[in-house]
Amino acid sequence: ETKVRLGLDWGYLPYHAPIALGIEKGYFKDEGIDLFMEPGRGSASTAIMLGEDNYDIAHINTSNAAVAISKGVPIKTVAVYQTRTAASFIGIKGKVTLDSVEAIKGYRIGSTPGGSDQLSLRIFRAVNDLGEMDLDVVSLDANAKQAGLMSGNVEVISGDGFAYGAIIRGTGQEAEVFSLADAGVPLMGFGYSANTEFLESNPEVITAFLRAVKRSWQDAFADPEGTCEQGRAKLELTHKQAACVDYLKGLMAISDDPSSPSWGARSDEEWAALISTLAEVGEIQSPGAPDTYYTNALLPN
Amino acid sequence: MSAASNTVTATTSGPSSKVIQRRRRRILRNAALPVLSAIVGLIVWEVVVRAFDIPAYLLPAPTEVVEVLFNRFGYLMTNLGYTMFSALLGFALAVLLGVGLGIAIASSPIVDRVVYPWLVISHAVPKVVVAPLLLVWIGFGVKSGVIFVVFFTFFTIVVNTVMGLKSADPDLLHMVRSMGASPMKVLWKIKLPNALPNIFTGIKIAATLAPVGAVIGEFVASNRGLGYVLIQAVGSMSIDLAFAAVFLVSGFGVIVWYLAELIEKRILPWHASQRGQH
Amino acid sequence: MSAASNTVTATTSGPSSKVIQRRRRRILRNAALPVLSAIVGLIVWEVVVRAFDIPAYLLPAPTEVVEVLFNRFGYLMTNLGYTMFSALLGFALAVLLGVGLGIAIASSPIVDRVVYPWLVISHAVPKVVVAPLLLVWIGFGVKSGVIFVVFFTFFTIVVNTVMGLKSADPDLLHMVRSMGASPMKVLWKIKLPNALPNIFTGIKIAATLAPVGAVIGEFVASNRGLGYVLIQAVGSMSIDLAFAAVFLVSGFGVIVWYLAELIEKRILPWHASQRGQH
Amino acid sequence: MRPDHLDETPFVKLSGVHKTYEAETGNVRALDPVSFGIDRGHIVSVVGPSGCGKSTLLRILAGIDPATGGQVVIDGQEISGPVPNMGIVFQRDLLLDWRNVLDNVMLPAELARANMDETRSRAVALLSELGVGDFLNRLPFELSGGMRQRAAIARALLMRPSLLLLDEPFSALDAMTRDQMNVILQRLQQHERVTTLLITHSIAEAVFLSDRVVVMSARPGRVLDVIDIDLPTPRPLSIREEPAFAAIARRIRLLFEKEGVLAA
Amino acid sequence: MRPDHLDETPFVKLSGVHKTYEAETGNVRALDPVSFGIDRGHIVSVVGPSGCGKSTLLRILAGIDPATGGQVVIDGQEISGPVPNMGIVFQRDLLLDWRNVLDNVMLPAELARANMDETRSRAVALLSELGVGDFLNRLPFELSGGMRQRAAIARALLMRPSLLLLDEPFSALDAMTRDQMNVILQRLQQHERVTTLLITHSIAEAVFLSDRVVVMSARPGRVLDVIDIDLPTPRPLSIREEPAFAAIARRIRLLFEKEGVLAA
Ligand SMILES: Nc1ncnc2c1ncn2[C@@H]1O[C@H](COP(=O)(O)OP(=O)(O)OP(=O)(O)O)[C@@H](O)[C@H]1O
Ligand SMILES: Nc1ncnc2c1ncn2[C@@H]1O[C@H](COP(=O)(O)OP(=O)(O)OP(=O)(O)O)[C@@H](O)[C@H]1O
Ligand SMILES: Cc1ncc(C[n+]2csc(CCO)c2C)c(N)n1
Ligand SMILES: [Mg+2]
Ligand SMILES: [Mg+2]
Repeated sequence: ETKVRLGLDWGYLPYHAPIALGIEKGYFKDEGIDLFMEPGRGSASTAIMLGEDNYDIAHINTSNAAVAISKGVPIKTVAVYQTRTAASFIGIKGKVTLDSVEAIKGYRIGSTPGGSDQLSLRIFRAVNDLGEMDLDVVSLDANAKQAGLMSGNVEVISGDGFAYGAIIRGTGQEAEVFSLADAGVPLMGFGYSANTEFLESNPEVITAFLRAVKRSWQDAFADPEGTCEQGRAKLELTHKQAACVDYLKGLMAISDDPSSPSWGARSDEEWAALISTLAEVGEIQSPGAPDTYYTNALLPN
Repeated sequence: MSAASNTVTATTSGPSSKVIQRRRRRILRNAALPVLSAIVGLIVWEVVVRAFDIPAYLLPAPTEVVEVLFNRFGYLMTNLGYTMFSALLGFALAVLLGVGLGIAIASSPIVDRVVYPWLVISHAVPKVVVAPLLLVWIGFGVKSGVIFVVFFTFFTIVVNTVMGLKSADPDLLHMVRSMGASPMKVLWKIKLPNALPNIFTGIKIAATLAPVGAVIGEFVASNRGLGYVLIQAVGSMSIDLAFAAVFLVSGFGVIVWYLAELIEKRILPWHASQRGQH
Repeated sequence: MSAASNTVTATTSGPSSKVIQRRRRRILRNAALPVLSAIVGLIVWEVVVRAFDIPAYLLPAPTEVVEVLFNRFGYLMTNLGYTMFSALLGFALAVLLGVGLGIAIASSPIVDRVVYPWLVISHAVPKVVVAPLLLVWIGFGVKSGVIFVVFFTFFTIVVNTVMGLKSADPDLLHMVRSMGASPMKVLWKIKLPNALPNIFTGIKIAATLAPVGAVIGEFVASNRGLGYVLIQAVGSMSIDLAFAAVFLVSGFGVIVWYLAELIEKRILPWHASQRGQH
Repeated sequence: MRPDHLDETPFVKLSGVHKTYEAETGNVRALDPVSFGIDRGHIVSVVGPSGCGKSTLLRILAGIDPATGGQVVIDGQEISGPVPNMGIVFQRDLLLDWRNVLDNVMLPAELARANMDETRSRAVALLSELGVGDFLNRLPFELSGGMRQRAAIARALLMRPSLLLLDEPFSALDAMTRDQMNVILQRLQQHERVTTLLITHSIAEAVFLSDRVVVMSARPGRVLDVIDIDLPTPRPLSIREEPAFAAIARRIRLLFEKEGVLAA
Repeated sequence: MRPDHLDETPFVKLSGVHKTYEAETGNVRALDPVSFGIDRGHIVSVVGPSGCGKSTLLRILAGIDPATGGQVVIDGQEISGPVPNMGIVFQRDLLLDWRNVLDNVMLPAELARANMDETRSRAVALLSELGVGDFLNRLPFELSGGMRQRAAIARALLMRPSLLLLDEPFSALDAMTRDQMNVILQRLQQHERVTTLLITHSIAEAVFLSDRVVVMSARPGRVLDVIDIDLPTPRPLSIREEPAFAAIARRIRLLFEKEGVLAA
């Protein structure tokens, strides 16, 4: 049995529940993997820690992974399970209407400088030919965004639509969500990256790991309620059951079908678009070869 | 010998019951007022929340917080345990380090000028902000909590210790030196006791900051403890849980403060600050 | 009158040039050693980074940091300006508030017991962590930065002030009271001057914390200032820029510290800590 | 002898004043009931062995420490706290470390909002008379013990108090300077008629300066005798060699010897 | 007169010792060149007007303040810093606020790693002899001024120092207690033969206790005369009334009068 250290992007959230479920059901054991999970504080620092051999594999935002790779962090993305980015503008229904780029210009937006939020916003501006001054952005710490929105200090926040939508609905209000993917932002969502050294010496372990992940997600798709119940207990999630289910279902709607053979694969074109866009907005200085960023070769099928 | 002892007659005796009674009443009054003040504050808070119908996700009422405190008692206590552990361990290290460095700085002008700037820098760096870097350097877990507590609290102790050690009466130092006291003895018998009131000031501030440091440490780099609970709770807008955690942390801090005050009173009965009516 | 003045002959005179020269040499030595210590530290850092080939995203070399400092000088200076503004304004308010509350607490046992617990609580709350919640109430912008600085720094000043005020020699207080001094005068003429060494200890710690508080305030919610630069730089892994910002913040803190020390030396020549060989 | 002897009631009156210090390590009976009076404009000295409660008595009179029992009436008013318009020299000089000598002496003026310019020249004059005129702008730590004490005396005299309490004010002075101080104090008393309580350990000084001497026993202090000194005033220093003076001094010394304080 | 007069070189020798305090507000010439010696086992007293540099002299002898010039040799060694095995009573009592009386007196023993039990009984005996035996476990703030001073004296005597420096050690004591202290000090000196420098402002005390009296002028201090006291030892207190004693005292007083210190 191989010990695998999995680094997470953040403290336990509902989207980590399927992994917990898989561990519970022995899917990783079946693959000969003894999985050890550790929460993190943002994809960027988890990426560096992965490169520094604190972990073998990490669950992180693919955009953050790409930026890290371009800076020379020795990691590579091995699977991306979201079909498109969940990055969105989110507001409270009744207070705001988010139906067009024009509409968004009129609101005060809370966004976290640095990290995936900043990436999304920059690319959104670039894609829609907006200048620095066209959006009224207030910078807020990741932990302050929800509070800012709820208290009305900002009208809109940027972030993952499924996550913040679930929170708003959890307070008994309706959410207004504008997806950046719909506005032509070619970012990707969450996936798995691996330490290069680990990847080179243990490619089969990565495949086995992804196979177990895939199986776990199949169960999650079949029974989000059960996954949440089990995850809330095991991971001590602070989400209410309903909010957790809402969250998971929102994520599933923009994720690959875990029973599909092409689960986790993004095309070369999608990657090329991501890398060139990141380079355009200055997040990546010297892009280098695409195959330094990702490989689809280790995906199970 | 017989001559002078005549001037001393047996006119001293043990403490009278009046003294003891007065002391007991004073303790009661000292404890009652702060508690009363806290209770009044909580009632005002409850009333305001109810009167203005403030939603729980903005500001939960104290009763709601207490409810969560009960409902998730085990969870909160476990995490409080982690936080207390980091706080106490870190605080102990900070006292050792702080007093040690304070002594070194006060004893040697060279150490003062070479080391002090670095301490000031370490104090002047916004630690929370560079946390992602610290996370990458130190890694995740208990040790980061402890390190955070140490960094958070030791400087106050250093500065107060240095001040206290340097405040010793020069004549007193001269006197004991001419009694043949080694620098170590001068430190131990004169400078340190003389610095105790200042050191205690530093320790009291540090003691109250220790749980804060632990929580912030957990907030930036741990998957357990009240800091982790807080980041999770705030992230899912479970504000009542967040308040329960804050309540526990600050309650812990307040208890530590009053404990330190109590110890201070015991150890420094000779100092002006503990005597006299001001 | 003629009698006694005979015992006093004209044997006092102005400071000799030797004194002045010695003083100048001391200042030079006092300044040279810390600077030297800092330079040596930077060289060691540079050498370590180069020798172990540490990647820039983990730890940039000082030269790289200096490069960024030059390249983005205008940007960094503008943001330093914002941070300095919040820090200085917040610090000034904290000194007023801290000394004021310290006076109130030391003067009245009632205030002591009713208000002190709340101050301890305000100190024992992990501010960075509850900042998001605080923001809901105070909103953001310049004022949130200033408020942050105040909350971050005032408690140290309060505690040190209280300690200093309570340390006044009881007999001295009795004496001036029997000179007919009002409580205000006692405070102003005796207690406060007597507390100055302690107050300065608090102020020195607070002064160094003020830029840290400002940065953290900006970190939580602001579109400008070094805190904003930092969060952006750390988030996009521009660690060299982050270090440049940290360098400026802590440099600012260190300068404020030494400034406070200088003022202390000027104001407290009579205190043991500023005289004597220790 | 003096016109104000016509005043029926004394300016200061102590009746059955006693004091016990209470502490956790035990109580100390410092003063057994003590009664005596000081007439307006007179100097009364208190002599007694070390630790007999002289300073305690002074602190009670100044309204600093409460008596455990008894009554203190000053100018017809029973006291219950610090009494203003007093000049006090404590046993410790209690100069403020952070003020120079002149500013230390000016402290009472600042506290009482006096005319500052006028008072300042009195302060300078007093300090010069007491021999510290060269050190006006020095900090206390630069003074000798005796100079500190003289600065404290100047401070007590500054505001021409209606009651002067002196606790061994000349203890740090050499015999010569002390004699000068005695002469100065006597002259001042002739001019300004300040009611004064003087604690001293010199029997000669007590007899030389006082209208009345209170002799106390060893701890707990008790009044052994109150002796009126009927020598004519002003008195020259040389009066100390006269037989009448020596007789009074001997009488006091005998009191102590009888009490067993002196036995060597 | 005493056998150790055979020692050719004195135990303590000051040659041309002078001192100027330098400060930003100006320099103070505290001591003009002073030279004298103290023979082993002798008591030498220094008398002089307040502020003349007596304490300064003592601090130089103790190696606390450096002299501006001149040489101090103790037991054949030129000093250049604090000299151990000295007992010092400073003008201020300098008790440690945080230690009770007994522990304050025991301080030198702790610093010198002496046999603690034995020393403790000596400490208790000394304190009882000096009349503070009832206050062993009290903190200094609970003592009277004279009691504090006596505790400081006990501390200086504890370790049977080879050199004793006393800066006005009896200034806070009444005449009676002071006489007792003089007797105690003389007896001690007879038994333990401690070389002693005593600063005092009582001419009588100086003559009574000393083998030699150094008379100093007003600031800046200068030696006016060094007077050997050839009265037989041990001396009873009553010797002070004898003509030979009075003659010496008068000689000293005349020296001061000639210098213009006394004029009233
Ligand atoms: N630390 C100091 N700085 C400056 N001047 C000083 C200092 N200490 C003493 N002096 C000055 O030196 C002179 C002599 O002081 P010293 O204390 O030796 O006098 P003294 O003879 O002991 O007087 P006294 O009998 O009053 O104690 C005084 O004029 C005093 O002002
Ligand atoms: N704060 C206190 N607490 C307890 N006991 C005290 C306190 N102050 C004084 N005493 C005790 O009261 C007694 C009288 O003290 P006081 O200072 O009045 O004596 P004194 O006559 O002034 O003596 P001296 O001549 O030595 O100054 C002493 O035994 C002393 O120990
Ligand atoms: C920079 C950064 N911040 C937060 C998250 C984690 N995250 C993703 S969605 C969401 C909202 C709550 O579920 C949170 C906190 C991240 N991955 N990277
Ligand atoms: Mg007294
Ligand atoms: Mg002196």
